[in-house]
Amino acid sequence: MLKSFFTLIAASLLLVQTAGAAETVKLALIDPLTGPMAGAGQPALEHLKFEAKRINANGGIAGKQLEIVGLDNKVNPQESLVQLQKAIDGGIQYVTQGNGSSVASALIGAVEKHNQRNPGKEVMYLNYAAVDPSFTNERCSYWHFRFDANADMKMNALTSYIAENKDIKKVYLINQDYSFGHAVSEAAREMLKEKRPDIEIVGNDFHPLAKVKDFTPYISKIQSSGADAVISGNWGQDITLLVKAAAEFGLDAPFYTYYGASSGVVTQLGDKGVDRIYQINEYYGDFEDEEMAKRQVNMYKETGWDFYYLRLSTLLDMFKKAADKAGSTDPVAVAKAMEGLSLETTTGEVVMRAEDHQIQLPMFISVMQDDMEYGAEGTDYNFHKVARIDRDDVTLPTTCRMRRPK
Amino acid sequence: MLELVIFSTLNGVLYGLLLFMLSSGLTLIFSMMGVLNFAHASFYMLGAYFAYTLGMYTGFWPALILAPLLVGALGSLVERFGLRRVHANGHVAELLFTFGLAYVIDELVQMVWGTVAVAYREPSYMREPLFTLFGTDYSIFRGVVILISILMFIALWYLLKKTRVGMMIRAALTHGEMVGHLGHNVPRLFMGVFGFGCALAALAGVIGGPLLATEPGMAATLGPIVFVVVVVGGMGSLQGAFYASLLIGLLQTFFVAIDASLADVFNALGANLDPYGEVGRISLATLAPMTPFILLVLILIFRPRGLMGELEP
Amino acid sequence: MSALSIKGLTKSFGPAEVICGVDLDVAENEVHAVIGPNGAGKSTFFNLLSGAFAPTSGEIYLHGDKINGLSPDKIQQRGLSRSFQVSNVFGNLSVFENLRCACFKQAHAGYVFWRPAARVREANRRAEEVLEMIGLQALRDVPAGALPYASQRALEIGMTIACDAKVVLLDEPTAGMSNTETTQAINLIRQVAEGRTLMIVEHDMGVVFELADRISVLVYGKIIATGTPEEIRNDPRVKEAYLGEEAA
Amino acid sequence: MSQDIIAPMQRTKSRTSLRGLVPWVVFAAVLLLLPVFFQGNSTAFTLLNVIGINIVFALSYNMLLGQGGMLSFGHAVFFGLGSYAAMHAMIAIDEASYAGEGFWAHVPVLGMPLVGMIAGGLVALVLGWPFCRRAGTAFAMITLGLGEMVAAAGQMFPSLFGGEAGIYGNRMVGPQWFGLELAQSSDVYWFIAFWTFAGVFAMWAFTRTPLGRMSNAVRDNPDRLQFIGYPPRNVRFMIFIAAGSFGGLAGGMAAVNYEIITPEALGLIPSGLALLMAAVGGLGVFYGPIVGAVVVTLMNSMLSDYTDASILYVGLVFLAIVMFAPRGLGGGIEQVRVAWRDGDLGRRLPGWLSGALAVGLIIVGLVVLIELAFQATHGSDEFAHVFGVDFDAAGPWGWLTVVVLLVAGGLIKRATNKLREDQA
Repeated sequence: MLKSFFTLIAASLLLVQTAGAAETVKLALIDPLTGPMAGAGQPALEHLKFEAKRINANGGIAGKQLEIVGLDNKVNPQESLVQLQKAIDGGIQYVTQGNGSSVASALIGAVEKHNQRNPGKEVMYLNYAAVDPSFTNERCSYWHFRFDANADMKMNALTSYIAENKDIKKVYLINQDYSFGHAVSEAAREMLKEKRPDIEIVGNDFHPLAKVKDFTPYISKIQSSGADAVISGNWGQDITLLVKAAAEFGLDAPFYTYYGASSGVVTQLGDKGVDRIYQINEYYGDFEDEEMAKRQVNMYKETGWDFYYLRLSTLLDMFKKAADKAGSTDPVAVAKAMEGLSLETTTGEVVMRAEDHQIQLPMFISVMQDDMEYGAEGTDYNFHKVARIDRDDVTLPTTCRMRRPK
Repeated sequence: MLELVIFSTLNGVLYGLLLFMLSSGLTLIFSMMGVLNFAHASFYMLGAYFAYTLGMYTGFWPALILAPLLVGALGSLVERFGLRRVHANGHVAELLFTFGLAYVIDELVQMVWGTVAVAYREPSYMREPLFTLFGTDYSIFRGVVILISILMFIALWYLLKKTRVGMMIRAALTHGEMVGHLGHNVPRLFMGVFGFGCALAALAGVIGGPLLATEPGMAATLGPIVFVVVVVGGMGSLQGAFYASLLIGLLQTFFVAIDASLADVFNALGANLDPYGEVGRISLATLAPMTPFILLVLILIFRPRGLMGELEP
Repeated sequence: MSALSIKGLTKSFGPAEVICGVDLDVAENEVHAVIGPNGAGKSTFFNLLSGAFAPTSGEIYLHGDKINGLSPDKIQQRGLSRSFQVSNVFGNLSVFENLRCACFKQAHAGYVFWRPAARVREANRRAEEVLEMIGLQALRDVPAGALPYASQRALEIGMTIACDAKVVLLDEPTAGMSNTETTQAINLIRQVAEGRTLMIVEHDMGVVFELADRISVLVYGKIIATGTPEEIRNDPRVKEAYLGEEAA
Repeated sequence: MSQDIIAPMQRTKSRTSLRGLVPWVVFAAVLLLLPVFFQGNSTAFTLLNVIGINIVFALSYNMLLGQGGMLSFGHAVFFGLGSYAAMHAMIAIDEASYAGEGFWAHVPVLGMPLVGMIAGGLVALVLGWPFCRRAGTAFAMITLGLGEMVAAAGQMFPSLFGGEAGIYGNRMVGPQWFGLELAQSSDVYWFIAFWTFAGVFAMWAFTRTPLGRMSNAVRDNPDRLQFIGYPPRNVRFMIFIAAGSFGGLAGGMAAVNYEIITPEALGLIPSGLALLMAAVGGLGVFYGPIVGAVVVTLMNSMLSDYTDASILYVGLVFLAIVMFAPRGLGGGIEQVRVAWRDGDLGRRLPGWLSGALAVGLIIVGLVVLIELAFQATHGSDEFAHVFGVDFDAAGPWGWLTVVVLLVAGGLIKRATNKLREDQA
């Protein structure tokens, strides 16, 4: 028993260690790559790999070739820590992750402690989609940088848009019953009250995470409440099934969502989503920038996956810019250069705020439409831009008191 | 208020019928073979995916027949070459086998059809409203689903009550060991029943796929609820499974529909619960998806033989 | 005071009355056999005495204490122990472990998790004693499920008497045994009977007449006769109901 | 229910002799020597720590299933709640030592597994009674329900469970014992090694106690148990509490190792993992779950680096073991050990080796097949990379290799079966 155990360990370690010999800088994606949640991690991996080729063609990260390493965490925080340790041992100093606040919370804590306990071997955590506001407020960490707008910023943008829309008088909130869902609901109530006190919140439902198969009872409830609009932070199957049920029961109120364009939604909803599902995001499905259009089409051709999130590209571009500026790929230098860094993207200028390491960026409201020039997931549907919310209208103050290393 | 009651009832019944379609197969398998088939919901998923792929060539209606037949055949093979081998090692081994099978089927589905959902949708003419009540549409497809469920229920009833095989199955349900002694080919009966149960699950998948969603996680979320139905209904009782399905369907729907928190409920009963406390503010809607499990635990504690069962599991 | 005293015992399963009003007194240190044709209710009778079923009506007294309605473990604790017609042992445990487990109650050690079973002296000593008594020393470490039939029967009896119960019920202890095995079993039962009250259900009349002090004949849930072997042999009712068939 | 898969191998005489100490000395020596092998390799230590936790977790699960015959789908409840208790205690230590006073200021983090153990035991004590009435399917279902309910509650009460993000603490607080500052995973290793040893020893010792024996008895024949004076429900309840305690112990170890605990740890997935580890390792041998924990943990954490089909492999391994080797890996090892002890090894080895060769060939064939299929369906233009050899799904050679391997494996298997029949 012990012998086989030794050989197994030895074999697995050898393979990990032989990986990093050349002049490369490695970025590890710690996300679900197998199992039921793989649909959220795989496209991110493909996107990063695709964009890494472009970065490398343009001189790489401070002269070094960028290599993307996918590490599977099965959206489990404990497993993520094991994978983080594997990454660190493989000489990886940059990790990125997006799925699950539980994982993000574990990683922030682990990276913070690792850097404290291992000076000289710092690790930097680039968060591309975990949106719990606390990560850049009370729990902010010097080694954590968030490239996605946090949940409150998204709500700030969304409510600004709703505030302009005088037809909306009754709003229904439906969210998943866990910390994120509650945060969305609370932010919506507070911000609407402030921006449009006349809007009535006619419902505020929470349903368990990823357990509901049949949303029709919720739809009946929304229907009878007479809501003009629905706000939901749901993701995964919970958003698909919700909107699908709404379409089937002829509920015409628009659904303002955070994750209406996540993978699989368009495919499953088809025409049921058209003009019904809106999303607040940093990007949209129209082609306005020719260079971007080419990249997006190429990526689908090459990998079979859609261009996943613009912010993944932004993340890599800012990583390159910071490292080039610092002239080094040492996380200490890169982190310093990253603070306050700005970048011109296809949607406008974005800035990594030094105070809390929260990116500041313009956001867009878009709605699902048929016959788009570029359809998502091989369909003809995509999200058409409805409104742009400027950076200044998205931003929110922070309570972060950053502890910076000396 | 009235519209909420009407639609909640319709929804609850529809969901209940779908659950029954799934659980009737499991009840048959469970009570005859003693196997609590963990992979049952996986066959349901296979039904949906098969129908999706077949439907691209044949259309919805032929797929409705073909997919269950295919899955049923697959189920028979699983019984013949997998379960039967494990049978000698007892019920725990059988349960472990189906547990592992569920794992493998889920992964294979992801391998073949991808990790994201597929666009399995009902034919477009069925998306039209069957009727509109209080401004809410009720689609033709939902009507069709109810019709299919009822037809299946009648067919199943006929099969069990009026045919020789059905009599054998019913005998085996209540007096398992006797049937073997009467000279029937029990292994073949088991194979047939397992295949048939899987086919019923697949039928549920064919209509449940477009109704809910066809994605790799569809088995994992529905699986445990199907067990609940079988245990709550009572072992060996199709009737019990029927009532349990409807009960769970309606319970879940009405829990969502009622706008009350735990504090409201308890305080109405004379207790004194802080409506803003962590327990008191939990709404019934939040608890809705947990109702099957609460029901399960309560039933097992207070009435272990289930609603209609004759034996304890 | 009699060791076991049964008054008006009845048991019904739905409409079927299986035991219909049994009255019986078994004296201290008596060997009492219960005989009767198949389906007479002998096993049900034992199940009622040992607490496997609760009686529909009637009373059972063990050394003067009422025990009807108690659970099997409570009845066992009060000193009534039984064996089973079909071997009913712990199949994966060794012969010795089977016996030792049966001794834990007496040593009040069954729930003990703070010292090894090997240190529960009383139980080990008693288990060794019984092991010797049933003559299975050579098979000490064999899993009980793998034992030959006769040895399993012996173990069954061993487990029944391991706790040193004052009243022992044996359900067909020699069923299915060969002649030599039966002789061994009779010897064992004799040994068991010393200082104990024994009730025994048996089909083998040779065994019954050899062992029993008194015999009760159970037919269709009623005791039609009780007496010494001699009395029973000559009882016309018994002849008619039971032995009569054989004579005819 | 038939108990074949949990049937123990024929037992040797249970004498308290020096020979009985040998496995423990070896075990301790291995624990002491492992750090020498892996010096400076923190991934190895991280994995070893996870393995240690899983060993205790899997063994505690086997107290229920293997020893007590109770199939549970909710064992993670005890692991998770134990972990939560330990984490809250760790936070209390942090706060108390910051203030410099209070009871918790004097408690070392090293003792957290005990907190977990007490919590796990208490939870089992409070919840267990109604569950233990029956074993078998009823018990399996009721624990499934319990698992789902507790996992849902974990998301509903953020003040206790910290919501999705969970609660987190710092292990480098409070009084330091034995100079262990617990900064690196190699430090934590000593902590894990100690508690793994202690936990394994305690659980082994439990099997030797009267209650441990009674738990086997209730597994084998609950009906008979009442006629030797013990209601099966009481015995099951005691086992349930013991298993819950050790599950909590593993949870406490996890709290210190990960420094974070989230409600997911209470759910069906970790419960299934415990079942997986125990069954893969073998339910009938005491050390089976240890083997299972090692194998499954490594597969879980390492396999996904090499293939996208890692979960499929875990599932297939599990299925294969249930179908073809119901006694698990531990059972296989035990078989070899018994043959060696009886001097039978020389005679039986050829059959075993050729059997192993056949199984090996079939496995390699299946692996290539799966990798090719993956490549074919996922349409990436990279080569399927198996054991350092490249295969191309578009060409015939890869598929041909599969056929050759499978046929060769099948033939050798048949020859082996014949060989074994001849021997028997």
